[in-house]
Amino acid sequence: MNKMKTWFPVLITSIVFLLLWEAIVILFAIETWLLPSPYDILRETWEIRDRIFENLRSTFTISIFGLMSGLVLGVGIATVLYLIPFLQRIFYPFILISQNIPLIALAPLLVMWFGFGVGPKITIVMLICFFPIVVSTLDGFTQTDPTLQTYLKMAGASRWQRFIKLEWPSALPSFFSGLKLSATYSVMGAVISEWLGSQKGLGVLLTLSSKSFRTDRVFVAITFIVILSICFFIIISWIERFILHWKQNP
Amino acid sequence: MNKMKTWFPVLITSIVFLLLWEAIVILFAIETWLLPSPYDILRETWEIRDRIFENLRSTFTISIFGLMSGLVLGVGIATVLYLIPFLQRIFYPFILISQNIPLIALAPLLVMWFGFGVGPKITIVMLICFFPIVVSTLDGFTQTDPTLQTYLKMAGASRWQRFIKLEWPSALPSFFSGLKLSATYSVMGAVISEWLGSQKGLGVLLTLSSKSFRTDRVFVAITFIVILSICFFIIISWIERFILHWKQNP
Amino acid sequence: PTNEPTGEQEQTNIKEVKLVLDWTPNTNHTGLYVARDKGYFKEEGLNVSIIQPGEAGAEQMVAAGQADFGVSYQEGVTQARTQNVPIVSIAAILQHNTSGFASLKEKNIETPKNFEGKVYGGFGSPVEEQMIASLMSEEQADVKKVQITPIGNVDFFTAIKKNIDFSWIYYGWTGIEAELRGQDLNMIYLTDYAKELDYYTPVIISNEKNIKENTETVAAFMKAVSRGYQFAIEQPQAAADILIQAEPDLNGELVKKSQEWLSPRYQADATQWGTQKEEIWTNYADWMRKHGVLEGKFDAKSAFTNQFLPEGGK
Amino acid sequence: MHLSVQNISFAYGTTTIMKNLSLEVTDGQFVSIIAPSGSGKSTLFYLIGGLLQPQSGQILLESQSIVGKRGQVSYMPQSPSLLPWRTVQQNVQIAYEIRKKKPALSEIHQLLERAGLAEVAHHYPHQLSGGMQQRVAFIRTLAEDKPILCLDEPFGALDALTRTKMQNWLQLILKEEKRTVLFITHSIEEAILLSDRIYVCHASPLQVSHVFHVSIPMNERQKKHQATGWRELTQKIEEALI
Amino acid sequence: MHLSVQNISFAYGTTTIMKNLSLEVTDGQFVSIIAPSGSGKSTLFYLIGGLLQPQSGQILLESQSIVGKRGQVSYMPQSPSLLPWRTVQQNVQIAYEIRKKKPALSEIHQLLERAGLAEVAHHYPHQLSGGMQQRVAFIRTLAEDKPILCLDEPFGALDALTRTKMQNWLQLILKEEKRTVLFITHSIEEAILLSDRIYVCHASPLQVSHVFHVSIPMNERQKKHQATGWRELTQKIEEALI
Ligand SMILES: Nc1ncnc2c1ncn2[C@@H]1O[C@H](COP(=O)(O)OP(=O)(O)OP(=O)(O)O)[C@@H](O)[C@H]1O
Ligand SMILES: Nc1ncnc2c1ncn2[C@@H]1O[C@H](COP(=O)(O)OP(=O)(O)OP(=O)(O)O)[C@@H](O)[C@H]1O
Ligand SMILES: [Mg+2]
Ligand SMILES: [Mg+2]
Repeated sequence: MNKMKTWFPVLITSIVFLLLWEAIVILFAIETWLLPSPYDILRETWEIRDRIFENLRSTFTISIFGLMSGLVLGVGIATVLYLIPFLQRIFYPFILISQNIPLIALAPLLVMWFGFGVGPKITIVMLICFFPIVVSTLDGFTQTDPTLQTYLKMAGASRWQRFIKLEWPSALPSFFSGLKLSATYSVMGAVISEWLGSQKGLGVLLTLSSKSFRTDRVFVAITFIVILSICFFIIISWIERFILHWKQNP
Repeated sequence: MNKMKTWFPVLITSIVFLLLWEAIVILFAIETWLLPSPYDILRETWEIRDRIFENLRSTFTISIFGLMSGLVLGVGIATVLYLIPFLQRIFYPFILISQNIPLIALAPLLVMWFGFGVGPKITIVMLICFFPIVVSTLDGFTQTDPTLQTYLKMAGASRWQRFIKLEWPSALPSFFSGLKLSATYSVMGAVISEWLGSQKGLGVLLTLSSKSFRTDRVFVAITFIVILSICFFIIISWIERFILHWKQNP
Repeated sequence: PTNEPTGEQEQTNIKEVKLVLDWTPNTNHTGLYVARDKGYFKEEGLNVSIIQPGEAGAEQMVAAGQADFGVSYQEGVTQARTQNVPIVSIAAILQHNTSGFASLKEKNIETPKNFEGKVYGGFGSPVEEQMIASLMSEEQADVKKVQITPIGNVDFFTAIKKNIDFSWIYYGWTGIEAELRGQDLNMIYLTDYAKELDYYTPVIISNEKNIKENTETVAAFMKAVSRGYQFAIEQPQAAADILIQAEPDLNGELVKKSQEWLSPRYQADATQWGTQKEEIWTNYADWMRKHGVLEGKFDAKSAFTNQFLPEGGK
Repeated sequence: MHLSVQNISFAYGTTTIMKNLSLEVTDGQFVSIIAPSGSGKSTLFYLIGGLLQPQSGQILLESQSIVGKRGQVSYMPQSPSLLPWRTVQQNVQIAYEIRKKKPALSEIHQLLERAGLAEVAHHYPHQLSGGMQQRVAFIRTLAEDKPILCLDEPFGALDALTRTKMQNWLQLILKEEKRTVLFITHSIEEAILLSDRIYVCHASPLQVSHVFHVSIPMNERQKKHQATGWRELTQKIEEALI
Repeated sequence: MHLSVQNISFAYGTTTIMKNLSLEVTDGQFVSIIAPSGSGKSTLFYLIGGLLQPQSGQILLESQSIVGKRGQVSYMPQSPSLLPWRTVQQNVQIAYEIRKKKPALSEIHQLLERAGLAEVAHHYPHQLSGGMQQRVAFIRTLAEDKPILCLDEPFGALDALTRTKMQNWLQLILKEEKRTVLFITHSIEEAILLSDRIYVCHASPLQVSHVFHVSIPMNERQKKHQATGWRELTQKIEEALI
């Protein structure tokens, strides 16, 4: 009942949006190569349904593994930098740098180190995903209630106990907001990483279709990128709601 | 004094890092076209110092305007979606979609609407920048202390007053963590947006240098991308510290 | 544990070889796909995987030995070699430059002289302006009267919809797409106006070390590739089908029509597919230097070789 | 300002907190409520303040229903609830801002002065002691300036001396401005000292068990135990509580 | 457990809070501190608890300096300070976790029972009334099980009845386990009821002005005002405060 109430407006809006799109494409006679209509996209999806699945699987694998390792790396870095402020001062600039190295410069080096396999691709997604988690979680730590800090300190809690029992739970809401960002970026990250030489994947589908002027297929690829990404987001929101259930009002 | 204490370790580490890099390049006789040494980069920077400045200015303009408009858009969207939860349910998926449309598909549409000027480039940076702000700020609103909510409600504060006087200040730390992410992405966003056709800019320098195998120049471009991005980050951190000064312990 | 010799034992003789493309797969690459999928490589004892490079081109990966072969173009090889990137061109896929400046028929741009007062949509390379200048100077026209607007990665068809008058395309792909769309183009080929601009694009490259140390492998590879292109020259339709089969995400219609156009142009007037002439390498490098788009020393002789073509390119 | 709570019932989920509770506060009266901890006193205030809605019953202010209507009463919460990013002075100011009234700085300063907070006017809440925070919350409530005051243990964390000071001050204000007060306290002494009427309640559900009228004259009450009738009343209330 | 505070001085920034303050709590004693709001009582606890360090002076526990050493005393903060994401039971558990002791659930339940919190053992703090939160904080402190207890207004928000219950309970525990207690209160009555010794302090800087020994026998104290000597002591303390 409640579920339906939540989903119904989204469904309606999406349908309205798609109809509007269809109408605009038809009314203004926009050519398919510029902007295909939802119907075109749907039809083309059906056409290439077999191939989409394996492309999707390939991209999914890269993004999920990249996100996972980004998560582990992000939480690890945030923890270390928070607990050892000296390291934070030193390494924060390098973490910023990591977000500003274009793929074009990174690609040859990554290929040098990891070859053309799935390794450099997951690395790229990881490099994209760990950053929002680090920034958000670090900021989350500072949200800790000082009154609670005072109590735990007075009670003789060790640094690590305070971290595990107080600071980390306090940072959870921020952590999740970082994780949601990462999840959103992970799929695009995987698509971009497929430029590093790949046979399959939505990124490959995207480039091939675009370079051979099949805009409808480009949008098929985008549709699945979006779906994958929204799935990630929803799953993480569920986990968040489950873990932060005490926040819900009764 | 305190300033020096903060900067000194970073400086030392950076120098050590650069020396190590230089040493590795020399020791393993890594060729310049693969990985230039810091000295090569420095020398090349000096060589093309005139051209760098105008490239830098162009990218700076795009990224600052993009960041600003992303900031305004992000705060606006977060506000509207928070105050009208119904809209949040409806539009959140579309905001996610906006982060998953690859440039390859967006470019033709943007060009159709804005032509080849600076418009579509700022739009791209804006689209990149508004998202972390929306996600973080929305999560920040939920950090509001319910006790304070109770008081303000009882005192008869209007919805808007509660928003302005309580929820927005409560969300500020999260907002800043989103803004810092956006700032970091804005420069890379500007670089990427220059693929939409540009005469100047670090992105242009990057691609041209890469295409003509001037890896040293590629790294010069990256260096300035990183510097620009770190500057943004530092400035925002300053503003954050200034606005959230009440958080500092005395 | 002892490893029982199995039937796969003899496959250890098969050499793993990586080939990096220059762009997304297209009809320029048909011969390579034919050689792979018709088993020509297998017959030479090679197992070739074809890799798409994305944004970071093939040259550095080949130079660094991460890939054994790659697809590049003459200008790229020239630039790379002046920067000491040790790559060598081992075959020209197309004998003549099929690129040129395209515009919509109704713009009436029929000769370089008509460029005056028009808007050129470029991707931002300094070579472009020199290119246009070269063509225009043949007709005493002034390049200063051309407005150059960078369009970056925006495709030709979008660009000409939005106040761009002409742009630089490869007819074999984008031009054919225009035909498919029923869009009439005026095409000004570079080769028609400046001989020195008839450079090789694309070419197959390998690195210097490979050429010196794995001569047999390179020869075997090129033998198979030659057969592949020979097949593509002789049977365009079948070759196109192989490419479509291999890369089903390509636009099949476009591939077929493009293949038809391109097949006779692989070998063109040459004695054999793939041969390269020194004067073409020298001329273009000279042209580049003259127009200030090439820094550093360039030795044409070491930039290419015909030695791996069957019968040494004679 | 006549406040009338009529037969209200309320439950958090399935836990019934109050059932058919009725109370009256007539104009200008000072009414105290003494009830066990966790019995629902704060909840009653949330109902009066319009934050929560009773499952049944009526709440009338001057014969007008104020069920679900906020901002009708001045409310002081049990925990200070100060905005951490505002200084003491700014925290008091918010009471004016909510009413969209330009706050007279002098007025705020007078209030701060009287509560002994003038020196810390520009401190942030986290720099204050617990008692000081409570005082800030108290004067913020006064600044809200509604005809009826709902005070949830306003002097809970104050030392005897400060407490007496604040009590005296409250009496003074009431004498001057004649406001109606509904007062939650856990101190019988404080209740007798300040009230016209005392409701003693028992819990689960919250229900008035006894009503006491305090007939000791105001000017006698300062004497506390020495005042006539004080001791008897104290004893009666203590007995009622058990 | 002998606690000795010797000539400590402390200032927040430039605001001097205490200067050469000395206190003694001998083994098994119950010592109360009554001082004005904002005078520095909580700060004193932070100093004893090792959270802050005095600018000069010594704090000795059994002749060992505990300046800057944490976890030496059981501490109950002025505000409940419960972890919002833990239920009542889990909040009490943390006291065991910090000592890395496997908490005996039955033990926790016994404590909860005695504080009248058994029913809300699985509630979250935000579902509790102010008084209940304070009770949770109180039993959490007991569960810390250090030889010396520092209680910062433990019964501040409790109604008279619950308060008496908790006071009795505290006395019972002290009789059984003989713990040493340093107690901050603003209620003179409470101080007399529970203490062996009462320090009355004045503020700016915090300084002991009077020390009172409570010689009323324990079993007489329940009678309060009726107990011999109660009224006189109350009066003396009140006078000392002014
Ligand atoms: N949000 C809530 N959800 C569920 N139960 C709640 C909630 N808030 C309060 N309660 C319960 O309602 C009862 C009454 O709470 P309330 O805060 O009104 O008590 P109180 O009389 O003010 O107590 P105190 O004097 O200790 O402040 C308590 O038993 C409490 O556990
Ligand atoms: N972090 C701080 N920075 C500056 N001043 C502070 C800080 N904490 C407390 N103070 C000041 O120190 C003084 C003593 O505070 P403290 O909390 O110790 O008082 P207290 O005696 O416990 O009062 P109460 O009984 O009201 O809780 C107060 O005047 C307060 O303003
Ligand atoms: Mg209450
Ligand atoms: Mg205190």
